[in-house]
Amino acid sequence: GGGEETEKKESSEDTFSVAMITDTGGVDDKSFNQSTWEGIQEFGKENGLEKGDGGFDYLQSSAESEYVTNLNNLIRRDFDLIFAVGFALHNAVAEVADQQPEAQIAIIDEVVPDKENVASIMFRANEASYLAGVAAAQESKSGKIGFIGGMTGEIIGGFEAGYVAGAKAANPDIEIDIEYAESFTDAAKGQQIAKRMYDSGADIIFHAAGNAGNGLFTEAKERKQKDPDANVWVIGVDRDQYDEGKVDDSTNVVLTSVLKRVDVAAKEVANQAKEGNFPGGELITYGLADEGVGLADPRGAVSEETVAAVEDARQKIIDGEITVPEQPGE
Amino acid sequence: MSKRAVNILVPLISIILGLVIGAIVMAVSGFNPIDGYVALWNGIFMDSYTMGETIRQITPYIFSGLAVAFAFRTGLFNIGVEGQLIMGWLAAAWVGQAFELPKIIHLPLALLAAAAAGALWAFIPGFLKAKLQVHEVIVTIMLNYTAIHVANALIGVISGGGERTDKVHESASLRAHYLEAMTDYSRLHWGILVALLAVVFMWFLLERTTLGYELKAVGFNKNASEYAGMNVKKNIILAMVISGAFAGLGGAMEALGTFENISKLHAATGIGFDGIAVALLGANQPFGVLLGAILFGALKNGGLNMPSEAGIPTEIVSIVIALIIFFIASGYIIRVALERFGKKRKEEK
Amino acid sequence: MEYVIEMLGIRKQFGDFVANDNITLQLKKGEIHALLGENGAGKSTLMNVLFGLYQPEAGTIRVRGKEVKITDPNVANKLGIGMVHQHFMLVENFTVTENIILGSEPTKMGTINIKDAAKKVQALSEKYNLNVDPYAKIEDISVGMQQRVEILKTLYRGADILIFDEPTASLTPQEITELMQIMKRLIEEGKSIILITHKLKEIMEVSDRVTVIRKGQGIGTVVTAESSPTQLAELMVGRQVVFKTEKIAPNPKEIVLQIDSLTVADNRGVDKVKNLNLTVRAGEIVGIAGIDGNGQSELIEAITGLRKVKNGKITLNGKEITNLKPRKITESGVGHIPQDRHKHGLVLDFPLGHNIALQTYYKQPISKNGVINYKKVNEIARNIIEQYDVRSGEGVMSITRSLSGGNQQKAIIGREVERNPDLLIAALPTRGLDVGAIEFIHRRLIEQRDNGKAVLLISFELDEVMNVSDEIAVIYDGYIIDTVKPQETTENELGLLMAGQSLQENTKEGGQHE
Amino acid sequence: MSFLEVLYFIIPSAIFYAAPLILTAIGGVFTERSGVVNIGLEGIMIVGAASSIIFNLTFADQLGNATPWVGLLVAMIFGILLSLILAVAAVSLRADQTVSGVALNMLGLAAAVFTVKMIYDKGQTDAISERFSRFDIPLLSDIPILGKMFFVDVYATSILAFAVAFIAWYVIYKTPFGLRLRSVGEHPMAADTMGVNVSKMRYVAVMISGALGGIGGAVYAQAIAGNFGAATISGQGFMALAAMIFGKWHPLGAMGAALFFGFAQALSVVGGSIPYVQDVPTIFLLILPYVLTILALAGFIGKANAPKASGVPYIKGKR
Ligand SMILES: Nc1ncnc2c1ncn2[C@@H]1O[C@H](COP(=O)(O)OP(=O)(O)OP(=O)(O)O)[C@@H](O)[C@H]1O
Ligand SMILES: Nc1ncnc2c1ncn2[C@@H]1O[C@H](COP(=O)(O)OP(=O)(O)OP(=O)(O)O)[C@@H](O)[C@H]1O
Ligand SMILES: [Mg+2]
Ligand SMILES: [Mg+2]
Repeated sequence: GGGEETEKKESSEDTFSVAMITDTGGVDDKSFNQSTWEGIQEFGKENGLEKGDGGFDYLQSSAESEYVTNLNNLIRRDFDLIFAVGFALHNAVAEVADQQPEAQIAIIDEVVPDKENVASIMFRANEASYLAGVAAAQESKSGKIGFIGGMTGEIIGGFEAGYVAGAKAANPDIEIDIEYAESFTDAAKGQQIAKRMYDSGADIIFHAAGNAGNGLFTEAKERKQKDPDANVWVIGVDRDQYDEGKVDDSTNVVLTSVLKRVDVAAKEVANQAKEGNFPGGELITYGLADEGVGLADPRGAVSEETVAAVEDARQKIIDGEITVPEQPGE
Repeated sequence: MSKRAVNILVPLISIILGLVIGAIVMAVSGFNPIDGYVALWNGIFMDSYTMGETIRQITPYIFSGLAVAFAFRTGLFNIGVEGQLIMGWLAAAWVGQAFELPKIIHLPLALLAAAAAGALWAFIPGFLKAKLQVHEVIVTIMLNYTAIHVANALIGVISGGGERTDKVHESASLRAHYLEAMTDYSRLHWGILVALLAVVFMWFLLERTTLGYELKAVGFNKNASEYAGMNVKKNIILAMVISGAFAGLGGAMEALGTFENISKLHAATGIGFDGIAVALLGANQPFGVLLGAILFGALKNGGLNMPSEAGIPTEIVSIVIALIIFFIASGYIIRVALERFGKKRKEEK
Repeated sequence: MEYVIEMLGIRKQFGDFVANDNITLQLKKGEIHALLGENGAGKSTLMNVLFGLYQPEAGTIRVRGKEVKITDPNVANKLGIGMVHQHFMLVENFTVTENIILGSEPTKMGTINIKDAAKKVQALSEKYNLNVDPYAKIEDISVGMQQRVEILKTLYRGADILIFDEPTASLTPQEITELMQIMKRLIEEGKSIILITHKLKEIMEVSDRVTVIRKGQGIGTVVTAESSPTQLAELMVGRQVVFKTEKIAPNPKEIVLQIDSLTVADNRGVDKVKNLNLTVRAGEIVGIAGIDGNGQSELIEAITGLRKVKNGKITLNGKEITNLKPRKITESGVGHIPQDRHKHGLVLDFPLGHNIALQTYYKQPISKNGVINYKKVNEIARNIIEQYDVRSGEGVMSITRSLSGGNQQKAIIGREVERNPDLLIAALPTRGLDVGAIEFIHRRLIEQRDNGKAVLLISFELDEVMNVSDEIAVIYDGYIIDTVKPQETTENELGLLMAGQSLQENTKEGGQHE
Repeated sequence: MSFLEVLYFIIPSAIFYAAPLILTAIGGVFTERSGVVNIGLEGIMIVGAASSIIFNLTFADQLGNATPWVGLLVAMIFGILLSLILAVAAVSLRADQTVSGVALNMLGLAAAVFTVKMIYDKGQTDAISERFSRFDIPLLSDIPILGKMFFVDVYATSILAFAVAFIAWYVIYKTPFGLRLRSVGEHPMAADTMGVNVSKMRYVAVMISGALGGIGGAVYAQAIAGNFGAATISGQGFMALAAMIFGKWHPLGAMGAALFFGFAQALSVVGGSIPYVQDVPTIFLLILPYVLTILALAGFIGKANAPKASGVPYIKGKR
């Protein structure tokens, strides 16, 4: 309630400060770094905090070697809770956690087990990807859909596994074209892969490839621009990528996006910690059930049946009737 | 003015000029340069921790700098230090985690593996240059990209599909609790000593050995070297291989010191390319490289503190470094100025 | 008789070093004016000042009576001054025409009109019969033709005052005679010429007057007709100079170098040495006379192991050395003064000391198990610098590039001779050097021979071959066409042999004539 | 995929991949032909990319679909400005050219990202709305087979790249400027004695590379990436450098080399869907482009000679 808030403002000594360090993607990566930051800003607003020491802040890392430095840096500026974003920070967190027992660290997208002062936050992106798969399979006219991964590994593997499972469930003989750019930055390669997939008849492509994914958007928009009734669609990742898909005011190539509500999670964990029950040592996973992941509003891009089918699948997953594989080939 | 005095003054003046222009840029962009440089200073010297981190940052630069410098001294442009360093990093990380051996064997073995891997990666361009006159610059550029992909693939294999290899065993680590305690948990590690040894080694090799004499001669004038009965091809390959070994050891610093493992690379590490700058800052002299690395590493590490302490983007530091390099490279004009100045002083007396 | 060029009190400094100190040179219209001086005396510098490459610190220049400031070569070109530089100023991978038109290209609609240009070049070349092929690439043509291209460059720009800086240094006798005729023709055309050369013979032959400079100082100007080689040499060096190096009769001993039916191909696979036979004995100097390009280079490279021998046999002191590695051959007692000192003889960016160790750096006492003792290196080097009077700025430490060719050459000779090899191969050892240096080097060669060593001298200069060698082997088209004794032959007889006319009788007749 | 389908894919995507490299590499050809080594191409591309994107985002509304083209001009100007730093250092101040190039790369990246942060206070811009888009060339695109390979889905910028390549060839080999340029790179002193202004030629050459490099970066940014961030240009400059050497310092050669890279890249992308090829481990497909290049060099390209004076500052009277 509001009263509580005002009360907080007055007593500044017990304000609870939060900060984050990004991985090399940077705070505006249109992905989990950015979402985390949004969650922290939310939290800051609600608790009337200022950006900077004693309030909320972030540090960007431009190289792997900077993670530890940045973590320590924030700890020295004694923030009460620090978010470390991305699996890349695993070792840095593990190391610093041992050296700084008082620090409270929450790591996103990675598990750092058995450390009382580290909370691990994971997202079952595979569940949301499953829904994306269902939607894609349902919507595909050509019976062929595609997946563009960034770099092979467990995280992206989750997206792939869920997507494939969902698609197969919705349409057993759907054809799925899978290729990794082995880069999160090479837009040109992303575009070449997309071109190849569309050329070979795929009409819906889901990417989990960061900026390499830009190439996919470019390719799709090109095709749409050339021929307004071309049947090419993109499924965005992490956040609602609707804006990236804009061809002109009336047309957009984004079917939907797989959401990872890191912002929600970050805010929640921050609040818990503020209340004094920081989930240290625990592994918290967010899935469809707690709306930590989900699909973005298709904005009418998909049919009623599809919406229904997706909703149905969502319920089944929440009820545990469907268990979504976590890695390809499971 | 004495030659020595000039040789010391030129870099000093360059650094000052670089910082001044950096200050102007900050001021123009609405920042307070004082705050900026205080933050930079603190980022380098504030306390034992930052100093430890600074030294840690310097260590791999010494190696990449030596690698580039050594190649230059022997008439080759090794733009592939990046890739050689990555291969060295991978090799050291693997040896460090795959075996269990007493430290006296394990650590040297891991270092050796890194050097060998880097050397091997550099052998390819060396061989192609010597036997087929293929331009080493393209080959090394291509091998940089290849190294990243190969390393990532092998990391996958080693870690069973994971993102990173396991930490190296204590027996292969360059870390030491003593150092970390002394520097309040910085990642300072013994690698710096290895690096200093490498500096001396390169100096000795080039300035005191028959091999060094041959390598330099071939670098300057292949024809005359051949007339003097040297084996030009062998020397070209050897030069590249030694350069690559330095680079590989640079990787070992990361594998056995800073990170104690290797994670999949999303991009080049940059250490190799920065090595070019470091080498040229140091005029391709081993001890010059040392100084270059200190300057480079200190500024880079100190720069990390600028956003958090002064809210100034770290890029400003890169800008300053770039400017310093320009000024040092253009030292000729500064020299002329100094000599004029010196003359005037003489005449006045 | 008016002056077309007057350089009055010219002073040029490089840093603290005074290269030209108050030098005066006056060129009359239609004369060939020789400029004489030792290596490093300041001739090129003076001419570079006249051509606008260097700016003088003091002095005035008048062209056709009008005072001028020659700020850069463009100005010189406009004033009708053209220069043929000591080190050729030609772009190797350009064609003759491209080199000539560079900087003032005729164009048709923005495109270079190469055809017209080539025609014009052709015409000029015929007019002064320089016979150059306008479309030939520089890297494919002989030094002589390159020389003539340099001349064409100046003529193409309509220069009527021509500067020749050591044009003959690297020409064969034939080419030199041609050049002399060309100069005479140019004079008839009403042009005026400044000629720098170290060869007094040439000065006597073509020049009208001579200006002598010594160590940057103007010594004076004399009318050629009223002076003599000896006088000129004295003026220039400042002491007596002996031209014909006197020497005791040789006493050849056992065979050192034995070459049997040697065949060697060049890079293109064409045979350049064709079953050639040659023997050089201890205590004698064998001179190989011949026109450039008759297999001399290939022969040397074969002996020194730098080029594969196709067939035939080379033995040194009875041991076969055919196709051994260069180092093996050097170690078995061969010393080599290479033809191209900059390319093959020296690492120009090394300190002088390093260069003197170029053949011995890996051996005791300089090297012990892979470690070089530079103290020792410099000690040895100082010694040689001393003995062979190699002049340089900072002794063993001075960068070799900054030495004059003359001094560079002395360093090489010191290096090779001091190794005291059984066979010393000297290829064009005096190219581009002044009489003083030449005299010095010839002495050293003869000393070697008197110490019972074998010397193989390759030279394009007849008089050098004539007065240094004990026996002259004339090479033509890859084989030794004839072997003669210097005192039993004449220059024009050698000339004929070098042109490929093997006339045994002639040799005898020649002998009787004397 | 059928063989034809493979070609239909490979050829166009090789071309679109190559276009930025061609432009930049030819810029490199000009500098090195004049005797200046320019490894600062990467930095120049970065600045070109950044400036064009910032301009594009700012003026898209006013300029509509002319924006990307004007963006090219803007990138060109900034490219030239950056290259001037190299020119001053390497030509006037006799700085080591390689060092200056390295510094240029650092400066380019830092300045670009710094500016972006200043303007948008984040390290990465939003997506631009006015991109270069593809079109089919009328008539030609109807030619059976060939039409689909070469004249469908063409980027105007690719045509620009080819045009530049041929113009560069003409300029370098047919005009007085070209002759002087090459002479300055081979034997500056000779050029000097013939009244060619060495410094001026080198300045112009470096600025040309600035212009073309800037355009190259802008093409990549506005046709492919669609936004700018620190990682938008990562290595293309060095690929361009490689293309220049691969192409033996010849404009058309550089063009060929860049196309070769594009072809190899496309091959590795398509490989996964060609029978048999798809069975080889992906790592081999990933390194294919680079390995192919090395093999090509070792195999049939062999020795290439850089311009003789390349990398050497020209000082009057020095030998
Ligand atoms: N570019 C230069 N920088 C410094 N000193 C120079 C330079 N050029 C010439 N000198 C000095 O000027 C003196 C004269 O040099 P110059 O080339 O004129 O000699 P030269 O008479 O042409 O000799 P040679 O007969 O060998 O051609 C040299 O001894 C040298 O010390
Ligand atoms: N760039 C330079 N720096 C320093 N000294 C120089 C330079 N150029 C020439 N010199 C000086 O000029 C003097 C003579 O030069 P010059 O070229 O005339 O000698 P040279 O005997 O003619 O050489 P070459 O035989 O190769 O023509 C040398 O003693 C050298 O010290
Ligand atoms: Mg001279
Ligand atoms: Mg000379």
